[in-house]
Amino acid sequence: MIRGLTGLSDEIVQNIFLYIAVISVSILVLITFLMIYFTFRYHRRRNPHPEDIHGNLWLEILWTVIPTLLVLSMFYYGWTGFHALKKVPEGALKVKITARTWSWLFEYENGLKETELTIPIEKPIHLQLTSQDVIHSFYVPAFRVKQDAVPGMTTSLWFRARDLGTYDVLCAEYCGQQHAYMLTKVRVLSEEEFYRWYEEKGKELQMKKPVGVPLGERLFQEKGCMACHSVDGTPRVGPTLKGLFGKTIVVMTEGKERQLKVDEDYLRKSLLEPNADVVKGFPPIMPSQKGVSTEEDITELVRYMKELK
Amino acid sequence: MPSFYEENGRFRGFWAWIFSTDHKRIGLLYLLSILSFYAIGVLLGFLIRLELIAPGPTIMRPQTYNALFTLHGVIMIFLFVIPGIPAIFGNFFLPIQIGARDVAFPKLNLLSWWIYMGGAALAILSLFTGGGPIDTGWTFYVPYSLRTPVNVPLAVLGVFVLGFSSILTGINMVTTTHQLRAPGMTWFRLPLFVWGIYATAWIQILVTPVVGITLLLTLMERLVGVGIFDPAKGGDPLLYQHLFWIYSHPAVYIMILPAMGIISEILPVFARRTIFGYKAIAFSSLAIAIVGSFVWGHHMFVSGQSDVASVVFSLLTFLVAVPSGVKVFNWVSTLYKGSIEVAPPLLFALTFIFLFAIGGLTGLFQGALATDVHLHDTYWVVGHFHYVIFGGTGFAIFGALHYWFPKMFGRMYHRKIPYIAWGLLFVGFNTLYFPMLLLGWQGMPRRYFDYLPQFHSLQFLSTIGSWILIGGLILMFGNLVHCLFKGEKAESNPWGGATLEWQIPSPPPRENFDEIPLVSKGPYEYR
Amino acid sequence: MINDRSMETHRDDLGSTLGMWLFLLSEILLFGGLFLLYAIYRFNYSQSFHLAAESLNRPIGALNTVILLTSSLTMALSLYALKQKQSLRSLCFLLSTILLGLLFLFNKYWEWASKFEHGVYPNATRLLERERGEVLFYGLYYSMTGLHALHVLVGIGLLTAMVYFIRKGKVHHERYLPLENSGLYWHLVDIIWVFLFPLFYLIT
Amino acid sequence: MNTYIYIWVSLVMLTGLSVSTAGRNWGRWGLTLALLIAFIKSGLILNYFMHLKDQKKMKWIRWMIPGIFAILVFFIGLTFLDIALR
Repeated sequence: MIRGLTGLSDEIVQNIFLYIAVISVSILVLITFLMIYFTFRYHRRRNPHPEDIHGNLWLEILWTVIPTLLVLSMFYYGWTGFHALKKVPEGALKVKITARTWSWLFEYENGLKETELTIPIEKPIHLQLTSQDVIHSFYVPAFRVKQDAVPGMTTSLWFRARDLGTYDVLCAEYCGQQHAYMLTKVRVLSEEEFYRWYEEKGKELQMKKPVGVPLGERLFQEKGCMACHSVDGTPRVGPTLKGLFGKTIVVMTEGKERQLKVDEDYLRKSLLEPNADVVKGFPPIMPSQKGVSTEEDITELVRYMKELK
Repeated sequence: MPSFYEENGRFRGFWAWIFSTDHKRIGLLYLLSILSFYAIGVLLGFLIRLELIAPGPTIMRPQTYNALFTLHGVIMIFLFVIPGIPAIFGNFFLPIQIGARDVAFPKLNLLSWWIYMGGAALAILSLFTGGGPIDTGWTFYVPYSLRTPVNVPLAVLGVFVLGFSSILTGINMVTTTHQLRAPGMTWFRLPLFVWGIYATAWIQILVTPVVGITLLLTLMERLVGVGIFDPAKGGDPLLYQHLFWIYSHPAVYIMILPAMGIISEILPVFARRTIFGYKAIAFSSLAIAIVGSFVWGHHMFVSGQSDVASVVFSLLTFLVAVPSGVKVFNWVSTLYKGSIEVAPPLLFALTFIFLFAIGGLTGLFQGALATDVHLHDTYWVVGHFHYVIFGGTGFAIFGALHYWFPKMFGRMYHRKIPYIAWGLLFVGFNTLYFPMLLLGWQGMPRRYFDYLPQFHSLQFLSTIGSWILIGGLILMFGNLVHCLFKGEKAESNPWGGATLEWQIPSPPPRENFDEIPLVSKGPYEYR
Repeated sequence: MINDRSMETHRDDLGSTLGMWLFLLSEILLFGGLFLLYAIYRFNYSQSFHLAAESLNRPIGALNTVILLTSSLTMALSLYALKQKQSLRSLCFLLSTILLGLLFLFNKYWEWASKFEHGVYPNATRLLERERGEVLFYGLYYSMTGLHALHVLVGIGLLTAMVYFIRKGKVHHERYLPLENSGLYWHLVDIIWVFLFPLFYLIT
Repeated sequence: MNTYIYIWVSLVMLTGLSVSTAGRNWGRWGLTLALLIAFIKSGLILNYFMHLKDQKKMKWIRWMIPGIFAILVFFIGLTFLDIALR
């Protein structure tokens, strides 16, 4: 019998994997052994006169029925495991995930927004995913869970962490140029540590004035701008924002080149209609902030960009 | 009797080939064009592997990499494996094996090749026009394919046109099998290769239009924005995936069923005994074709489709594994008490069974719901389908080339070299693809330009494998091409085959048969 | 069945008929994909579909149905006449089929144009402001009737070629298969409309 | 020849029936009836105009249309498993 079909997601997956692996490897070894053995035993040198055997009904039935039973058992275990992976326990900590090209945003119940996922150990975490633009997939190999984030739809998954530590989060559904870099972390803290962190952050949020980090910079992180735009002068997928304000740049407008001086209006327009005037040499792939960011956020972001000297 | 190479008909030289309605010439046209695209596909695969030899950018930029793996997929799937066996060997040998002088619609057959080339031309043209090479992956998933600035419309149109060619070939093969069998060639005297092509042809006819309309809608979405798949306009992107996989999963059977047919041809000839369980193999082809059309949802277990749908699709998926298993067991039993000569074709056929078994068995892990949650969209999947499609269909094509080479060209290749080439291919193949299974289990997602440092050693090993594999390919094809011109003259029946193609001269005459044969025994009766 | 190499002297009529039917099957599934989408979106947005369907011009739809049905009749009569060695009569019926097909397309054009005037066309701002279900309804409406109209156009092309072949004497009472196969295509296009009509015009 | 005309008359009458029964608020029965009429109409066209009824030498061709319909029902049905229960 299989153990652990109700335990942790990684144990469930691992156990079913092992079950299928044992059967599969046995079948593979059997087939390969017979194939090689027959080839030697009945080689033309040893067996010059073949024997015609047209078939054997009992054998056919046997090797239809046995594999059918085997695969049905695999189906059954896969199903029960899946059921456990899907059934969210009571009292789980809820976190909303918004995926966008190419970063993750985690939103806690108290309104806290983070770009890394911080969770308490042993507590079930219920994640609700959606996407702002194209399909992404939230994948934590360590917990062996994965779920697509689809625009216009909410999907969900849950898991529970057994050990403290930091684990990789990867995007598993191809989403464009920087797909391989759409990475973040899951930080697993002890329960007290987590709640201390959670409440501190919650207080900061209420004061509307985060300690240390200015609002514009926080928004810049939160909105995922840094996935494509650097603030230190290195060009990424998009142009760097360092010293951008006041500079004269060449943009493509409806397929034609033109020059313009970067002012507040241009920055604002680039956020709302990013593909209207694209800086020459960069692809027109920036997602629009229309309907995604509030008016205050945009004002704040523009103010932040103006100050990037 | 002059061979089909010598009789030209209305045109001369080059024109006598591209305007020929002779099924054998069309088969060779396909051979040349499909293998050329294969060479490009291999080159792209080589570059992808080279980029992944070390973490971080190695020889290209992310956008280039994304275009490369997309083109690798599009070329290998739509230009190589889907048309591969039906269009090359089906065209060349199906009519001969059933005792016919040509296919049912020779002109339509030629048209299919032209359409195939047209589709390929559009796909190639799409690289240099519009926003440049397509970067969506061969699956063209919406909404990414609606947002990306590259030239999706033309590439998608190219694939649509290729689908048209596939449908026409399918119609031709079904009609030929029904109408043109020689007297005495009953359904259960058909060689199993014909059964494989026949089952495939039905899939081609019935599901290709579904992907056709899906691609057309994607095209309309790009050009006029009808909004059927676009979530921004209320469309459901998952419906695209449903429609896409309604075709593209059965397409896997379009790739593998004819390959299974080839294996069923090769094994009895070199074991010098009849095939074990003829009817079981024939009917399992049909079972795979039918049940295989209703399992598409197993590509969507983590996509957000309903859990009930996932469970049903998982069950159906496991059921379709059984007929494939039945085939493998029958093949292995065919070796029992035979008189086996390990000639190159048989070596490739046995390798097919081994690699296909790994491919099939790794598929079970993906069919099981819980494990698929982890394995979906990782290197496990990449390893799995390369085992099935390259280890399966690819090695079947190599086997078929070595088996039918003397018949197609009237010359024999160098008999020792294929063994060395096989050694390189086998070692290279497993060094290339087995690490992918391990990488997948460790959580390496597919379609990644770059990877985390813990995946480095296996990625490195995999790249080394690609070099060995390519060495084997060069040696094998080098031998074949060299002997195409310099090989000794082949006898008409070098392997002692009992099917009809071996009863006529090599290469076959223009009309295949002087007189339509009267068939009085099964395809694998050597006494 | 022995296939004689010289296709001119011996034709495999049964084979061509089979081939044509196989082609029709794949045509059905081409539309099948669209019917699938229709079924699902109608299930999800049945209310909006009702509302949107009311704004379609039902009399024109019904008229077009009758036109296509009549063209199917003349098509069948044309083949019948050809088999009876009355090629002139066959030609007349064939030409009326073509004319009816053109009339159908004209009505379709008129219908589309008046919708376009009201700002109801794919990607129109005024359409996108409406409910999602209505956007999808019109998306499907334009895709399905558009693809159907394309088929009518191809059918008209085929039939025009047949007119030419009958006049040249290449298609006649003994060699009627090309006309029969074109007819099969034409009837199939008719059948598809028989389903499109209630699904778009009558679901109010 | 007369058969063709009779078939045509019934097709037009069925169209009339379909139009006149539409919009009577029969809920889902309205759609069922409309589809039923459409099936009858297509059956008439298939059997008489397209001579499926007279297909003597290859009787199995007749089964192709119901067959394709069954496949389509499977495709739609399995997709509904996802959509309706999501």
